[in-house]
Parts: sequence; structure tokens; C-alpha cells
Amino acid sequence: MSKTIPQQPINPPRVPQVSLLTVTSNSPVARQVYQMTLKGDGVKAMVEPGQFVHMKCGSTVYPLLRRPLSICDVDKEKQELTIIYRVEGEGTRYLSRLQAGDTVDVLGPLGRGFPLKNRIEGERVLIVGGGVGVPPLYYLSKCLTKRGVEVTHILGFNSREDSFLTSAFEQLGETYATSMDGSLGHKGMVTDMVERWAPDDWQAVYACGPLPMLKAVEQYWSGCPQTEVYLSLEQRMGCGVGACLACVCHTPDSATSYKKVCTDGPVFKLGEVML
Amino acid sequence: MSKTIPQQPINPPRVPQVSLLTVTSNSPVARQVYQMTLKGDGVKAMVEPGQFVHMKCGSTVYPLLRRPLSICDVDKEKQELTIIYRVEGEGTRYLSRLQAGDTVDVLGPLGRGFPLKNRIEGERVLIVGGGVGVPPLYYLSKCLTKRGVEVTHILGFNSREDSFLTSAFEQLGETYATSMDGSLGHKGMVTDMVERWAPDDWQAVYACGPLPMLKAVEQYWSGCPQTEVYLSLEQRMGCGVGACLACVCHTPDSATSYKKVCTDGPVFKLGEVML
Amino acid sequence: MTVKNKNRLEVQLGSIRLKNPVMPASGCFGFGREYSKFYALDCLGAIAIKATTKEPRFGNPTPRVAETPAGMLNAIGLQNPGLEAVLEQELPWLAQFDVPVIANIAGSTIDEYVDVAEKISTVPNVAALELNISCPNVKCGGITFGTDPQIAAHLTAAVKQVSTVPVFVKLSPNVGDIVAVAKAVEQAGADGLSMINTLLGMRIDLKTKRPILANGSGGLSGPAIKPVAIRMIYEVSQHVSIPIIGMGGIQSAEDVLEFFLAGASAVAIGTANFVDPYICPKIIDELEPLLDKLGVEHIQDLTGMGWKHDNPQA
Amino acid sequence: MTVKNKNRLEVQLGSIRLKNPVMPASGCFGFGREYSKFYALDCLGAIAIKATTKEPRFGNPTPRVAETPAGMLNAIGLQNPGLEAVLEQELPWLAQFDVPVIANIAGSTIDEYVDVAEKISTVPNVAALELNISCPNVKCGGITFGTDPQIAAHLTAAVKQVSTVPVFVKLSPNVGDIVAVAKAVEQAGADGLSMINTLLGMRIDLKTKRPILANGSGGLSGPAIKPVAIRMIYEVSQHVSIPIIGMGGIQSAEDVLEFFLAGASAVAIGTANFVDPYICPKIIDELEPLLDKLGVEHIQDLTGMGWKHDNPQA
Ligand SMILES: Cc1cc2nc3c(=O)[nH]c(=O)nc-3n(C[C@H](O)[C@H](O)[C@H](O)COP(=O)(O)OP(=O)(O)OC[C@H]3O[C@@H](n4cnc5c(N)ncnc54)[C@H](O)[C@@H]3O)c2cc1C
Ligand SMILES: Cc1cc2nc3c(=O)[nH]c(=O)nc-3n(C[C@H](O)[C@H](O)[C@H](O)COP(=O)(O)OP(=O)(O)OC[C@H]3O[C@@H](n4cnc5c(N)ncnc54)[C@H](O)[C@@H]3O)c2cc1C
Ligand SMILES: Cc1cc2nc3c(=O)[nH]c(=O)nc-3n(C[C@H](O)[C@H](O)[C@H](O)COP(=O)(O)O)c2cc1C
Ligand SMILES: Cc1cc2nc3c(=O)[nH]c(=O)nc-3n(C[C@H](O)[C@H](O)[C@H](O)COP(=O)(O)O)c2cc1C
Ligand code: FES
Ligand code: FES
Repeated sequence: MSKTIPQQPINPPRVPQVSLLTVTSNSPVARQVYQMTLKGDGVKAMVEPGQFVHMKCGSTVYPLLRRPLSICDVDKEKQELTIIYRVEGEGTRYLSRLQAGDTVDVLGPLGRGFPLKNRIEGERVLIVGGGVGVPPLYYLSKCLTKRGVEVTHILGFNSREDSFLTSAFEQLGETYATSMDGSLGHKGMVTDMVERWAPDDWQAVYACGPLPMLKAVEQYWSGCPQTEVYLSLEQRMGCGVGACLACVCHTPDSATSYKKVCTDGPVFKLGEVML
Repeated sequence: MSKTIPQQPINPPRVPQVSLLTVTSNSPVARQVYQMTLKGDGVKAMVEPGQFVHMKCGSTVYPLLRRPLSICDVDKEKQELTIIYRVEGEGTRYLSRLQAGDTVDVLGPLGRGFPLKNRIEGERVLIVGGGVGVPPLYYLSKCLTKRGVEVTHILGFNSREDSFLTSAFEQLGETYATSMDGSLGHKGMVTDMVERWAPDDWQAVYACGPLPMLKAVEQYWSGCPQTEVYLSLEQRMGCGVGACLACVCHTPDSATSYKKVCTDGPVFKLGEVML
Repeated sequence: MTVKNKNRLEVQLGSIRLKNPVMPASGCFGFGREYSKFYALDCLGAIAIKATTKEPRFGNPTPRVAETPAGMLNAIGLQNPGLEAVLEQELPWLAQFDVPVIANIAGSTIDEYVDVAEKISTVPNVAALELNISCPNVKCGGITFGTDPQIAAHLTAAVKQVSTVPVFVKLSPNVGDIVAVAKAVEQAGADGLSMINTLLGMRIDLKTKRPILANGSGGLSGPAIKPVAIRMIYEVSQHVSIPIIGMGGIQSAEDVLEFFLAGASAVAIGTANFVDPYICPKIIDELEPLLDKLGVEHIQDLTGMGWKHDNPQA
Repeated sequence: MTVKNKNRLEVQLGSIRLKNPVMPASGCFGFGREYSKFYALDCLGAIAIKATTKEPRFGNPTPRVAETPAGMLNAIGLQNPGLEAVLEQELPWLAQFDVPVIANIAGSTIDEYVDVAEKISTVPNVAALELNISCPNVKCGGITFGTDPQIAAHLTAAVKQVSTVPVFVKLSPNVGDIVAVAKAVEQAGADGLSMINTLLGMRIDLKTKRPILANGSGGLSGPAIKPVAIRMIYEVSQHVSIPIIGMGGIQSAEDVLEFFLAGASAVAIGTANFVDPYICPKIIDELEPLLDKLGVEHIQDLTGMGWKHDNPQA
């Protein structure tokens, strides 16, 4: 594993599976935010941080489409998957009402996650997350620290009431929280905090969160090619498997060239797609 | 209470209520047929046999409309309502999955039921039911026997596997079962059995079941004005409260005169409406 | 936060002022009697009554309704007691409530519409007419008035001549170019539009191998058609300057505001009454808190905001 | 009970024979690559590929999809890799499967359609063309071909002249009189019809006060539109003698048979693939048991039974 072949495909795509997982717990962890664990055979394929699952919320035509939710943690031994989700509409409201023992139809793992293979022991990497962009970064950080990588986290929330996982992240590495109202950590945006370090203080940066945050990250590191920067994008999805072209984004190559967030992403290397 | 004023309105309409009832039990009693008991304050208004409730099956837009189901039994002390329903489509399928503790949004009681007030001790009445037309007749028979009326039941099912409540009816009075395949009681239709008695052997007849059965009853008693005959009709419904005109049937009076099954019925006097 | 204002829900529908923008939709509320058992009708912004024709009509054979995914089909067929009974019994009964009536009228010929319009518009509690030129379940002498802009305009002009109250025209969604019909009736003098009526639909029963509705096809209503209604109102409202009563699948206060954003100035609630008899007062109660949440002072400010480009994109 | 027959699901679609009547709908299955990871595509009756245009197209800005009650809106905007890539990469790749391809084609001008039709129809595994004259998300030089019977007929005739395979025309439901369009294209030589494409719809976001789709409006698909599709197929099938591929909200084997009863001879499944990637093979598996249950020998016997009056009413 060396840093000399960074241009190869991030991860080979895997065949996603449809499986019925059983809820083992589901409870609120912040304002309108829930943490759910799901158990089942299908979990064993979920090995890559940054991938997501596409969940059917109920067994009827309403809600109709699946909902994409990031893999937040995986316990391979127990075959348990954790997701953390904010209640936004019908789909996540349905999920929030599920109880231990209920089953959910889950399609996944989907997409390409955060590449780990270039990471080596002793490297310093920065993880930047905002709001419900934070969950996939937890599993990422766990995987990185397991490899002996030194991870620093900057996590932004609207306020303390909206925050979650901060102490879990603290156990993995240095963790800075920010909040818009100052009720938690630094008052302001994660990007204020980011600028306390020079771009090239980090061998790699991993970010997931609202678009303005990703744009700020892109800008801060755009002149710093020696740092590998990965951004995880969100886009409204149809199929989740690359067939419907709902989730595309432009790439810099040409006017018609594109990438699909669901199968080429959600994680992209900085510059690979246009934000 | 005398038989001299049979022309007055069967029962004054009551204001139906919307109430959240709690399922206390729900289990299969025959092939695809379930019996459910529901508890709650709203039950106390359900005093009249033959009325029905309009049940919301789930809290979303699918299924959309309420489902009409007959009141099969009421325990006023316990504030418990019993319904018996056959799984036909999405609505009843939803109901069949409910468990003790779940709640259901119930609108009712609706409609006009079987009139009891002309019934006096010692009278002989016949109750004729077919399939899922049987449930409302049980509460009727209980009310009648409580008044000292001598009740005979003829209950028709497709086969033994589809039958329910027969032994409960036996406790209330003489009970004859029929089945199309001969697996239970007389092989054939309820109407074969009906003809074992002369029409005027009965002071009153109450019938609920499929249209051909009701038509046979109508024909058998049409020349027998001394017997009071009541038929409970089924019709696809929208509102259930008389506003949408989904459930009308013609009356003999004129080409534009009509009755609404949901509010003028579901129980009609023989001849009041055209079958 | 916004300052509380007593009249935040008041809307101006052309020359008519409604205390709030919520009314039951025609055909889904009868003449109000049934739902008056659930609540006092005075809380409603208005009441659109069942389509009234010159003579009593029985309508179509049953079954008249069927359920579809997030919607329902109906083929009632304009059953109503006829003009005389409406004038003598229904409208006087409704006069006990402090609610303007929007008289939905229908007919098989222009003369019939004109006749009904002339008489019904003189009743004091009738605030406006709503020309039902779009009932998909009745063939009016072979043509449906609602699908041809010229015929629709002709009918509108004829009714305008005799009506003493504003005339709203209820548009059919079963057309290729609804803007053309809207413009034509506006030109012909319509004071407002109601949209949309039901989409034509059908369900076939696998067991009988026949359509479930005795009439064959019927009108699709309910949440399923909401996106179609929103799209049509969004388009039409940019091309006419008369107010629009929006309808089609409304189930919540959020839905009401979505119709306003699309371009409606008031809304009607149909199918949802069957699901929850209290839906109209419930939605009315929920509107002000929702306006607060969105930081909107007056509901009327939202009309057409979905396409007025001066609003800041969030 | 009916005798088992190996070919109970086989259907004749004009001159094309399909081993079963189920195909994924255009635009909902890409060019098959993604779903080939879930199952071997050979089980499908056919595959309708994503609309192909002469040049590569990126399509509309995002968001491109939104959810509605029992339906979804999309405004993909005909994104596709262009004719050359389809000829060189996609169709040859699909040739590994024993499945006829129905090539959905689109364009901005008649010439463009003709160009694509001419070239794509010569590819061996292309069994038929499907003229997408009804995509609501692309304005083709101002006109939508699908809403004017004459223009639709003209386009059909032009494509028929160059195509070496049967030509199906995919009709838009956003018209007042779909029978007129159907008859016009039949007259112009169409070998079959596909119906329906999506209904025009919109959703507006209360927070941003703007349409959710970047394109504003989009095409409504899914169970919500099923009754509209059934009604249109029921009507059109009585007025044309060419076969119809039915689509719109199909989710189950029961739905498939409902489309047959209405008048379809094959079906396409769109949105449901997104919900369940295995939906097409699942439905195919469920068809025979369902035919057994209904006592039907051959699925083709059901076509149009909903209106053919010789069937006994149960
Ligand atoms: C790859 C990916 C990973 C995600 N991971 C998480 C996560 O870990 N935790 C979390 O809380 N949220 C996550 N989201 C956002 C989440 O998918 C939406 O909040 C959710 O779909 C909303 O569904 P709803 O029914 O509650 O809301 P509704 O607004 O009712 O949804 C309607 C439709 O819009 C889509 N939609 C609405 N908002 C979004 C959105 N922000 N992104 C994509 N689609 C949207 C829904 O999928 C659905 O199709 C992720 C999104 C993507 C694309
Ligand atoms: C006054 C009355 C009392 C009834 N009492 C009973 C009872 O005690 N037990 C019982 O098993 N059934 C009873 N029924 C029939 C019962 O309402 C239907 O079986 C049920 O609505 C089917 O709903 P579904 O969603 O399962 O089926 P679906 O076919 O999916 O229903 C679709 C729509 O059709 C309507 N519908 C379907 N079948 C009927 C029907 N036979 N009658 C009326 N509407 C129908 C539904 O209400 C719904 O709106 C009664 C019907 C009426 C009118
Ligand atoms: C049972 C029923 C009867 C209707 N009758 C009429 C009518 O008489 N006149 C009319 O203009 N619209 C009638 N409509 C259409 C409604 O007023 C309304 O336009 C349509 O149902 C869409 O609104 P909704 O989705 O809220 O029901 C009827 C609708 C239903 C469901
Ligand atoms: C995301 C999406 C993309 C589509 N793209 C096309 C297309 O390229 N060409 C076409 O003719 N129809 C297209 N359609 C329409 C479908 O083929 C089909 O006619 C419609 O969705 C109704 O079927 P459904 O309800 O099963 O989805 C598309 C539909 C969807 C949902
Ligand atoms: S969601 Fe369908 S292609 Fe990405
Ligand atoms: S169901 Fe509406 S009037 Fe009877």
C-alpha cells in the first residue's frame, strides 16, 4: 500500500444486496435525530466506510422510493449496522417509529466509500463533518484509527441540541466541535476551525456535510495537491444503483461528462466532480 | 312497545364520533377471516345492532379511504367492540396485522341498524346470514334474546373452513348452518333452508349477506306483509356519513328518489329500496 | 417573529372576501348538512355545494367509487336534488351559517347552465358561481364543455350575462393545454378559476374482468393528483390575472401553502373530508402556526411565490 | 383447472414474439448494465433502453427527482451517451443476453429522429423502435411532438420510411384526446403503441418556496398514475388494431393483468425497479400462478377482456 498509485479506481464496485434486517434498537440521540441498529446477514458485506444503504420505509406504495442513509458503524461480529438519521419527511418519520424486532428492507451496501488503502500508520488526517453528514465519518474514523492513522475531527452542528456522536469521536482522536449558536464548542462554522491548520498539515482530508461546507473545503485545499481530499456528496436519488440518472453531477472534462453520486460516489476525490 | 306503529322512522340518526380505539385482541377465526376487539371511550355510543364503523386502515394516504365494517358485538361494561372481517385487499390486510396495543382511528357508529323496538317477548324471529354478512347478526341476536325473543339462525358459508361464530349463535337459539360444499351442515344455500318454514311462521326476519341471498329473502317474503323483514345492504362507500352519494340505491317511489346505504341504511325494511 | 394579526388568513378572491381560504370542494360535502353534525360550519372560509342542475338527477349506477393508490375514483354522475330543491331547502338551510356559498352548477346545454345561474345567483348567501364545465362522468350532449377553449368561453360569457355574482370556472385537467382554456374563459369574463377537477381514470377488477365502477371510468381525486394540480395552477396562474381556487389532493396545512405558492388564492378540500370529517377545521387551525414557522405574515403573500422570482432562494 | 402450457406467457406483439410480456420501461433501466448485476437479463420479455438521441446529452440540472403520494416526479431530461456510444458499446453489450431490445429514441427535430431510427434499427438485437414523442421534460424546438396528432403522424411516417424494424409510438397522457393521437399514428403506419409516458406534475418546497425539481415541472410516474393509464389504454385499444405496450405504476402481477384486461398486449415496468431491483423477474414468476388462480390459460387471452362484452360477468 503506497501513495504512488493514487489514480486507480477508489474501490471496485460490489454487487449490492437486498436483505431484510431486524431492528435491534432505535432511539433519539439529538433533536429530531435517531440512531438505529439493524442486524442481519446482509450486514457482512458492509465493510467500506462512506458507503450507504437504500432503505424501504414501509411495505406500501407510500412512501414509495427508498431512502439513502449512510453507514455510520458496522459491527461485523454481531452483524450489526448502525445508521443515524434526521427526521425530515415521511420516510425518516416511518423509520423513527420502528421498534426492536421490526424488519426493514435494505438495499446495500451502495456506492464507493472513502478509500483507505493509501493510508499508513502515523499519518495525520483531518475529518470534517457537518450535521447529518457526520454519521459516515464515524465508521471511517474507526477504520483509520485501527490502521494507526492519527485522526483529528471537526464536527459542526447548528447547536448543542442537534449534536451527536461527539464523545464517540473523542475516543478516536482529537475532536473539535462547532455550533452556529455557540452552545457547543466554537461558535461558527466548521470551516472557521479548519483554517487553524495549514492545508498541508494533513496527509488526507475527508469531508461530508452541507454543500457550502464542501465548497469551502474544496477551496481551502484546491492549491494543495499533496493532500488527498475526499468529499462525500448528497443528491436526491431514484434507483440508488446507477440506472435512472437522477443523481448525476458534472465533471470538469466536458459539457456532457458526468458522474453518478450513487455508484461513482458518494465519495469523490477533490476535483473529480464539480460541486 | 307495540306492533301498531311500524311506519315510524326505524331509528333516529345519531352523531357519529371519531375515536382512537385500542386493539385488545386480533386473531384468525376462519380462512382469511379475523376477529378483532377494540377498546375505548368511543364504544359506549355503539348500542344499536346492525350499525357499522368506518375504520382508517393505517395513518398514511395508502390505503386512503376508511373501510366499513359491521359492529359484531359490543361489551358496554368493558367498552369493547368486536368486529369480524375477511381479508380482501389492502385495508383489511392492514387490519389483520394489527396487534394488541395498536390503535385504530374509528368513525362510528354509523347508519341505522336493525330495529328492535317492535320486538316483544315470546315472538319468533328468523335471522339469515351469509359469509361476512353474519357478523352484525350476532349482536342483533344477543339483543333480541335479551328481550326474550325466540331466535332461529340460518348461517351460510362456502365451507366449514370459512365458517365462524356458529357455536356462539347456538348458545342464543336454534342454529342451522349451510355450506356450498357440504362440509358444514346442509349442503347448499341458506335460502334452501329458509324454505323449510312458511313465510308467516316468523314475526320478523333479519337478513345480511350477499345480494343474491337478499334477493331470495325478498322474494320469499314479498307476499307476506304480516312479517317484518329487514335487509342489511352492502355498498362501496366514500364518506360513510351521507355526503358523497357513493352508496345510493333506488327506491320504488320515482326515478330520482333514492336512499343512502350509509345513513338511511345499511338496514332497510323490505320494499323500502330496490335491490 | 411575525406580529400576530387577526386577519392573517383572510383572502380576497376578486371581489369576494373570505375569512380564511379553506372551503370544502363541490361534491364532497353535499350541501353541508352531514358535516354540520361534526362541527359548526361557520368556521369555513366558504362552502362549495354539490353541482346543481335544473332538474333532479339520480346519477350513475353503483358502484360509484373505487380506491386507487393514494387516490379514489368516483362516478357519482351529478346526482342532485335539482334547482328547485336547492333554492327552497338547501340554500335557506345553509343561510343559518355565516359562510358564503359557492354554487357549483352544471348542465347538459348552455341554456340549462344559464337558467340555473340566473336563479341561483340571486340567492343572498350565494357569493359566487362555480361553473362545472369539467365533470368527467357526464357527457353533456356529446361534448365536454371543459375541453374546448371556445365552447368553454362561450358558456362563460352566456352565464356572465345573467349572473349577479362573480363567476368562477372549474377547469378540467383532462386537456392538452389548460392555459388555453384558462385564457379563453378569462377573456370571456370569468372572475376566477377553480382547478382542478378530477383526472379521468379507471380500475378493472380481476375477478369480474370488468371496470369496478358501473360507469366504466371515473374521476381520480386525492393525494395522487396533487402534483398534477400544482403543475397546472403554477402554469395557469402565470398567464391569467383572475384568482384561482386550488384543489386536488389537499390533506394538510402544508399542502394548502403549496397550492398558494403555485398560484392559488384559496383552496378547496374534497376527498380528505371522507377520510377525516374534521379535516377542514383542522387545517384552518394549523395554518397560522405554520405561517409562523415559515415566517410569513399573511397567507395571501404566498400566492404565486413559487414562480415570482424576487423571492430569495433558501 | 387449466392444463399447463409452456408458452402461457408468450405474447405476440405484432410481428415480434416475446417469451413473456414483461419488460423494463425506458429510462428506468439504463441500458441494462446496472440490473444485470442483480439477475441475468435473459428472463425478461424485452428491454426498453433509455431514450437515445443523436448526440450525447447531459440532461437537466439536479435535483431531478422528487417523491409524491404513491408516485415520483422526474426531470432527467433525456440524458444519454448519444447514438454512437449506444451503437458501439451498449447494444453490443446487451447482445450477450437472449432478449430483444426495444430502442427508445428521441430528438429535437424530425431529421434527428429519422437519423437515429435508420441507424439503430439495423442493429441485430434491436427488435423494435419506440418513438418517444412524449417526454415532458424536453421541449423539442418549442413543440412537443406527442400533443398534436398531425405532427405525431408526420414523425411516425418519416421514421417508418427508414426503419427496418416495427415502430412503436410512445404516447403522452398530457393530451385532451389520446384516441385522436393514437389513430393518427396508426394511420401513419405505426406498428404499435406504448402508453403511457409520465403525466406532467410539480412539487413546491415550502422552505425554499421553489419547485423541488431544478427543471420546475417533471414527469409523474408510479402507482399514482395507474388508473389514468388503465383508462387511456381501455379507450385507445377499442379504437386501434395495433398492439399496445402498457405501463404506468405497475408493481405486481395483478397490475400486469389489469393492463391486459384494459387492452395491453405486453407491459413495461418503470419506477418499480427503483423500489425493488428484482421486480421484473419477480412479477414474471408470479404471472403463471396468478393465471392458474383466475383459471386463465394464456395471458394473451386477457387482452381487452375488460371491454369485450362476450366475457361472462362474474
Ligand atoms: C448518499 C446519501 C447518504 C445520506 N446519509 C444520511 C444519513 O446518514 N443521515 C441522514 O439523516 N440523512 C442522510 N441522507 C439524507 C437522507 O437521504 C434524506 O434526509 C432522506 O432521504 C429524507 O427522506 P424523508 O422521507 O424523510 O424526507 P422527504 O423530504 O419526504 O423525502 C422525499 C424524497 O426526497 C429525497 N430526499 C429528501 N431530502 C434528501 C436529501 N437531503 N438527500 C437526498 N435525498 C433526499 C428522499 O430520498 C425522498 O425520495 C443521505 C443522503 C444521501 C444521498
Ligand atoms: C355497511 C357495511 C358493512 C360491512 N361489514 C363487514 C363485516 O362486518 N365484515 C367484513 O368482512 N366485511 C364487511 N363489509 C365489507 C368490507 O367493507 C370490505 O370487504 C372492505 O372494505 C374491503 O376493503 P379492502 O381494503 O380489504 O379491499 P379492497 O378491495 O382493496 O378495497 C378497495 C375499496 O373498495 C371498497 N370495498 C371493497 N369491497 C367492498 C365491499 N364488499 N363492500 C363495500 N366496500 C367494499 C373498500 O371499502 C375500499 O374503499 C361491509 C361493508 C359495508 C358497506
Ligand atoms: C365524490 C366526488 C364528487 C364530486 N362532485 C363534484 C361536483 O359535483 N362538482 C364539481 O365541480 N366537482 C366535483 N368533484 C370534484 C372535487 O370538487 C374536486 O375538484 C376534486 O375531487 C379534487 O379535489 P380532492 O383531491 O381534494 O378531492 C367531486 C369529487 C368527488 C371525489
Ligand atoms: C427516471 C425516469 C426516466 C424515464 N426516461 C424515459 C425515457 O428516456 N424515454 C421514455 O420513453 N420514457 C421514459 N420514462 C417513462 C417510463 O418509461 C414510463 O413510461 C413511466 O415512468 C410510467 O411507468 P412507471 O409508472 O412504471 O414508471 C422515464 C421514467 C422515469 C421514472
Ligand atoms: S440514483 Fe439512479 S442513477 Fe443514481
Ligand atoms: S358513503 Fe358517502 S353518501 Fe354514503
